[in-house]
Amino acid sequence: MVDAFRRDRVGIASFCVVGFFVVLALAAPLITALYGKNPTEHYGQNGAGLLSPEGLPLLPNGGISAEHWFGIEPGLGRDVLAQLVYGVRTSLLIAGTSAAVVAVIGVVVGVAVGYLSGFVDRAFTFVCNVLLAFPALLFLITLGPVVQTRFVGPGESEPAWMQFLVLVLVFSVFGWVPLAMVLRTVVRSLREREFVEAARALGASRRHIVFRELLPNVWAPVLVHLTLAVPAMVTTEAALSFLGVGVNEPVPDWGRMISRGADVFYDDPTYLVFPGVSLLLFVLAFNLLGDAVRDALDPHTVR
Amino acid sequence: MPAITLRTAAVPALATAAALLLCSCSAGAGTDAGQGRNSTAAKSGRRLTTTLGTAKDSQGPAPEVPGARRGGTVTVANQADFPHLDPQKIYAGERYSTSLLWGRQLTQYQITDGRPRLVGDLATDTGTSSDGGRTWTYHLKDGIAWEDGKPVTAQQVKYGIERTFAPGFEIGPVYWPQWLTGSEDRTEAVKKYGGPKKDGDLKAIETPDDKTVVFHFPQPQSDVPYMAAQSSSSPVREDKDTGTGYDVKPFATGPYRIVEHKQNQSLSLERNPHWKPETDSIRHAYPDRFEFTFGKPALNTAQEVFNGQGTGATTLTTKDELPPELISTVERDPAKRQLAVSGSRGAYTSDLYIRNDWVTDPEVRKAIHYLFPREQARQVLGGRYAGDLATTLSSPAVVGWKKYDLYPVAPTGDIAKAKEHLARAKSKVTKLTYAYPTESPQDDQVAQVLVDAFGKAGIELVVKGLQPAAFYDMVFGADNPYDLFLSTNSVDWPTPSTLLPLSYESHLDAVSNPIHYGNPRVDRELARIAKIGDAQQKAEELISLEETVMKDVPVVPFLYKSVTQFRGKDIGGAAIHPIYGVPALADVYVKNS
Amino acid sequence: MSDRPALSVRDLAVTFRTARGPVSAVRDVSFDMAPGEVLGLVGESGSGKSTIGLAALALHDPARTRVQGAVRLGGDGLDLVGASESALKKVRGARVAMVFQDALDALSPYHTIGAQIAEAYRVHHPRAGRGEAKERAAAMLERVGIPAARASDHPHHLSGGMRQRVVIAMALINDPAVLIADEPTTALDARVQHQVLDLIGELRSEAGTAMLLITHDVGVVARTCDRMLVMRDGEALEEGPTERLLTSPAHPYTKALIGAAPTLDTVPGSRLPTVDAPEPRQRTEARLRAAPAPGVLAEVRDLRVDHPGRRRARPHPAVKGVSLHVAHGETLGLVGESGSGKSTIARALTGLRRPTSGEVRFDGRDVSGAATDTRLRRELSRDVQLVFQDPYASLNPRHTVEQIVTTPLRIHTDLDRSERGRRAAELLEQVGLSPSHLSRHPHEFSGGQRQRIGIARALAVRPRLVIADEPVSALDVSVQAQVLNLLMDLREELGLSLLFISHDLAVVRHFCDRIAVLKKGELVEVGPRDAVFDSPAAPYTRELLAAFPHHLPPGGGRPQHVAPVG
Amino acid sequence: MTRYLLKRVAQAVAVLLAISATAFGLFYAAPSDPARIACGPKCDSAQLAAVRTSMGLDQPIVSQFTDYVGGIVTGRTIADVDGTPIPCPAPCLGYSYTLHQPVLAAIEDRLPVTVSIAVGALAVILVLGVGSGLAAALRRGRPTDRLLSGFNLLGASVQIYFLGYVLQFLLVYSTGLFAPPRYVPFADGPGQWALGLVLPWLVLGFVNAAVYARLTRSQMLETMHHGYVRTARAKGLGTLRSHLKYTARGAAGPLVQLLGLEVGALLGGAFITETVFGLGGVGKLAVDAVTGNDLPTVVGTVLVAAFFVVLFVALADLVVAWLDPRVRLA
Repeated sequence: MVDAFRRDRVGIASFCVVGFFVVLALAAPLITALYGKNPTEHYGQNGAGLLSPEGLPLLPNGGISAEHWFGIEPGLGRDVLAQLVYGVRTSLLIAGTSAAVVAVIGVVVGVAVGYLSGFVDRAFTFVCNVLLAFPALLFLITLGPVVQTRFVGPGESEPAWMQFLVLVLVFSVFGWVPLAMVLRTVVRSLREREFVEAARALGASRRHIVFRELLPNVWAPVLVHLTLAVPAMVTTEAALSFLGVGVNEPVPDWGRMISRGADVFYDDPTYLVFPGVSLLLFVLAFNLLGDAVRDALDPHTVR
Repeated sequence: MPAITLRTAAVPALATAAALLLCSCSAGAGTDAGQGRNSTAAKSGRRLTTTLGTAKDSQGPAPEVPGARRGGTVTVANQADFPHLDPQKIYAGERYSTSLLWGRQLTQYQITDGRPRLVGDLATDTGTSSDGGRTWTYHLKDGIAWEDGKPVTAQQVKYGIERTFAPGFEIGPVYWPQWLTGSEDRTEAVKKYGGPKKDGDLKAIETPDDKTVVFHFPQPQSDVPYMAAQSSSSPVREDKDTGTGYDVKPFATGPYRIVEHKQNQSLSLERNPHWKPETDSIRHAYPDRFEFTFGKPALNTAQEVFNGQGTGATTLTTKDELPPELISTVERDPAKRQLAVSGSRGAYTSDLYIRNDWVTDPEVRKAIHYLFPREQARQVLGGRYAGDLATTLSSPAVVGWKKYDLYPVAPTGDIAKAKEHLARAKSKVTKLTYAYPTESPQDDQVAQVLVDAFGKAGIELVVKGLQPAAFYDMVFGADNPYDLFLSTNSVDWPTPSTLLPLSYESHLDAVSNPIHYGNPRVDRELARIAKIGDAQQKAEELISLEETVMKDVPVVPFLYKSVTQFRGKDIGGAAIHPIYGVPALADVYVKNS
Repeated sequence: MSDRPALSVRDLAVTFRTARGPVSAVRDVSFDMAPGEVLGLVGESGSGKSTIGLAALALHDPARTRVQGAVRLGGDGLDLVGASESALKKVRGARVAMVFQDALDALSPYHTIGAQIAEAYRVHHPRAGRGEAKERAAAMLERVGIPAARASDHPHHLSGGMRQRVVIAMALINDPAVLIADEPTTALDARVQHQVLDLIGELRSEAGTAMLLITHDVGVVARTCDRMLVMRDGEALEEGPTERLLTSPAHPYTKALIGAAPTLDTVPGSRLPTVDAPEPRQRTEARLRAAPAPGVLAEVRDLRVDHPGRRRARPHPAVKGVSLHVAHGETLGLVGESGSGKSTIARALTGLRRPTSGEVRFDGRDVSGAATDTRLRRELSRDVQLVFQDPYASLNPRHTVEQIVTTPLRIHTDLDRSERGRRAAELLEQVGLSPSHLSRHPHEFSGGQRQRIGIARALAVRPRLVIADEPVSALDVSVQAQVLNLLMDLREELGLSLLFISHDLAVVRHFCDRIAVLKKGELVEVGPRDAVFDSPAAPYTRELLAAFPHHLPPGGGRPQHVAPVG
Repeated sequence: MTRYLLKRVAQAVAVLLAISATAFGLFYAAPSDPARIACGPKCDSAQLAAVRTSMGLDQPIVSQFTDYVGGIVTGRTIADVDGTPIPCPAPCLGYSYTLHQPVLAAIEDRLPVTVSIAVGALAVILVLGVGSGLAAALRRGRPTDRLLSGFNLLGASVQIYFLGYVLQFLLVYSTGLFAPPRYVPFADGPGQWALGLVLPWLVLGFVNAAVYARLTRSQMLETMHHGYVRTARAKGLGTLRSHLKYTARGAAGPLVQLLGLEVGALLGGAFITETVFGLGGVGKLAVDAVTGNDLPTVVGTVLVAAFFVVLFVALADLVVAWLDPRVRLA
């Protein structure tokens, strides 16, 4: 499989891009330290000559300069590059954690339901139908404020981890369904395969069958699902920020940058383009990686 | 997946992304946008002197707007619909101004050359008082009628005012119930009279005939002519009073009537055939129709209006302001600059409210006053377009306003001075909370500006963005847990009489006095001034009391609000109403096109 | 009918373009088919025989295939290689028609069979109305022995044999000059296979259609073809009249191919010739009972197994009261057509299926409950092991050979890792594989090798009874011979008792001591090998035997065409 | 068949009940008090209590829910904030105290907008997604395939809120190539209707088309390998014709199912598209209701959205069964 992947040049390239973003996320503090800017300082407001009285960057191209490589944010005048780098962190942290939770729930439920069938299966189908028909985005919009007022005292700001947690929770609630459904189908067909019967004929226990025979066969669809789910979560998270219910200030966030960028697009398109194109690249790379992983794992692929 | 995968095709996708990146160059705001160039931003807080007009001034028709033409359809585009159209529930400048199109009150402001003059609207004049201000009498004009042709009667005016006592009308002004019953507040007032449905006839208003309304007040009242101009003083026909339905589609007395109102979508007006211009000295009715549209983002509307796309040329806004994002685009282009309609937003001021009962130490409040980053916060809100920095509590638009600056400070704040005052505080303050409505990203940014400034002074500012509904619920609730919030408010009419007595009296509830300000000396003064029947003297006394209040730094004055709205190139007569702070629709016409 | 050959193939070469470079599937194949002649194209999987069939209709995907040489039709001598798509459209289905192997796959599941046959007519008779095409289709259905009333059925409503008849009807409705039949009967039971072949022969000879019969089964060629062409690895090895090739093959491969499949005439238990060893050291005499049977090892008594019905449908019985036993050291052959309940009995014996009623005993112990009792099944599996039919599906693709072979050791023994590894190496050697294969995954092996792995797994815990469920039917003839040889050797070496299940009478005869014949879940006949084969008691057994193809070409009775030597 | 339909309806009802219960419970926990919002900030506690009573908020949540469900079946009369009785005929999805109208009426007002968006977007999805998937599959491995696939990959990776704004700026406000997005009722002129919505259609369609293009392509390629397609060609059918008649039919199943889900979701409101282009459809209504804490409208829109999904998924299943006679409805 690794060999198959290695032969895939686009796959390698996308893997590198994804790796690059992961490194950015991990090394964000280091990068900004080297770069000499931090994502929360209001450079434009605290230094003269950067923002107009209306809050737009004075320099052309969104205030790109030797000081601020990607320009500064309209309004507060924060450094765009530093914000972008920390924004990857936000996106990846939420999407990565959600993906992990989704993987665990999806695998456990999907494999269990696929193997057990019967009543469990009917219950599962019902839950899936409910979750599929539920307007998830609306749910997401509403849940943030609910959690905030119910669990955060008025005198405290909602801690960043709690916002993250809410997002992770909601992504997980809706995210495990497709994975579990896929795995259920996979396991159902695996269950009918002779090697499972062979294991039974060898006297293998149920546990042995589930863990040693079935599980090694489902990690391929899980991996494919997750590499495609991560960009989906990143964009949904950005969409929520766009609708104004994502991660709050001052945690840097791409969705919020895009949303703000869309507002100032007419005067300062640069500010939309950096986060917009970054997100596009990020999602594109992840989608490509997902395809590459799928191809590499799928023995039937003829390329 | 069989055969060639999609991924070999990544190249075109990436190329597109790269192309997008390349063509995104933009000119910076600084290229020709300097500080000193022509700006459409209006000087806010223009000083005003509202005069009371005579009976002659009150006779229609209204003086013609030069160059105006009849005919055409005007589109009014705003992102949000009016939350209320019921005249007794309307309580905001822009709604007052808009409702003039279909609603008439006892009195109203006539605007000539941008100067307001209070004249009789349904009434023949601004009212005559007797009995030391305890009795006020209004006579209705002849020829005033509803949209179905039936005449407007004194009883209907009375019924309208009676409605303000009823449950569900808490959101309107409280003056009629308070004044007519001589009560401290509305809660007390409605115990004496609970509205026409519950308690029938209100004795305090007499209608000796169909044309005469007589108000009897237990205490002398000097501001009745102004109150008579409020939307609450509109007549309502009992047979047309559909309860909550009336809030969606009221019955017209003005030049237009409502054809259809799809909430959050559209509101259509057409001419009211029974409105006679000669009875109305305030309103014009140039266009044949008004079409209000709701839901479109302000930025989109602005683009269409400035580019004259779609119906943009005949569109104007009354609520959506010029998006800060478009300011420099508009300023660069003289043709577009013309289309901005700007002015002082009535007597609106924006202040940083401090809960005085929690931040009890005046030294801390002074520190906040000094560290408050006015300039930075205003920059985020659109710079001078947001308004001028304020030093006084009341707006220059209030009659008799006097300038003062008790604690002068640099616009960007003075952290050192703030720290000095903090050091003098009795107990050390390390943490304060600030609430704000998450209506726009600017709200978030202002919060960040404050966090930055407070942080520099050594105070951790905990900011809490709340859904708008929850925000107003919270900060005007009795159990508001937040120390600070920004609030934009106005006096109810251009005299100072509704400012201090209705907000800075210690017994007032949280809705009126959300900062819980209480100063016994101020209370005593207010009690004394309340008894003054002479409007002029009362105004002067209140103005001088304002400085006493502000010495305590109950709030930090921030802005005298400006407003910049916009109109299509074929819209004529659009000017900001000096009282209501939005383009006066009753003067608007469609140019020859 | 012209004198020219109906189909003339010259220097045909087919190359597939793949990601890993071009792969040559067929090289320099030339042959002619006279009108009305039947040519058998014989070879094992991968020999390129189907590729030739597709090339004869120019059905290869031009984007990924390069076809060189010439494929000429009789009549106008049109060369299909390089002909325009519009010319080809006129040829396909009208002058050259094709019968595909898997009728279920070859028929659209979405359309009725009547519509599919009628379409074949209308494509080439554009002026014919719907009504006419429908009538023609109905008539054609009748001719292949399907009531015209079933024209509105969908393929999944038909049995396998009927589906194949539909495909034949579709191919022959336009009276083509050439019929390409690609393994037309492979998926069918012997009796049905027989009927279908007869039908093709009948229809073909009526119209004088030449037929290219592509098959791996020498038996089918023997009974059907005038001439045969043997293919191996994309090349034509040998061509000639069927009779000559069968009796005196020139090429060793041909010889092996013919000898590899046991026939009803081979000496039972003899070592079969394979491609690698065309002349095996022959056991001179038929295997006798390896050891006298001191007693019954495993038995079923009045076994009934019902398949649970789908949803609320009634359960239908798969096995209806069968009593059988396997004695110590004996090999019992279980024969029957598909659906006769063979595999169900095997699964009941291994504790994979719960008997609806009746008794399953192993070594005297009642093991009927093993399907629901994990512990009992575990104990049973210590002694009874199963070798599966499908060497692809029965090995976990994610496990290494070592994991696969040592799984029973993990379950049943306390051996540690290295001990298990040693035993695994030993087992691999025993089944003729190198211990260096231990770390590989199943997909790196060929079908025959995989079946050896399966056998090694079954032997790991030294079971007393091995149940082999069609262990060779998914394999090529020569590989089948190898695996059969291996099984025979192991049986000899280890003194195994075996329950051997197969639909192939010749294989069963070759391998087993005793034979049980099943029909639709019921036991028809059981007895010693020779008794059953030489003097079958049940009419059903006789029927089966009659349908089974013999290798020797039938003496006369069939028009013999003299093939022009190419 | 009847039995199947009955079973299906029962399932749908159960799903919708579960969803409405969830929505009800969730939004009940929402931050601000709907009664206070209806009553206004100057409401004292006595008035608030009165409003709560007239809104039925003083009831336990379970009985509020059963009243609600009862209203859907039989209709009911709801008291407005001031006690005015408002008739709300079945199916009553509650009454919005902010809009002063029954929720269903509010949704019906906006449904034409949402339906218009959905119809056009669906057309774009079909043409762009299914069409390009078909073309790519038929010309697999060639430049057409790569180009189309790249185009679709871009669609799969780009965001409506990014693309929408950029295109709106470039095509509408900078160059005037497109009319400003707005909704004109179909009855007022199909031309105007289409002109105002063409940009939202394209953006929404393009972004969603990618999934269909990929699915169509992979389904086509998978089905193409089935023997019956080869049989069709062996009969003498042209390549294109056999692919359209046989491959496409075989590939349609999963597409139809995905489309069913999509149509349902689109009719529930395209939140982001409606927000970006300022179109007042059901999605906008829902978002506004959430921010305005208009509980009845939120629950109503959730339920209607779910209803459409359930309905169209069921319809898709029927279509799949009709397309493939092997599928048995049970």
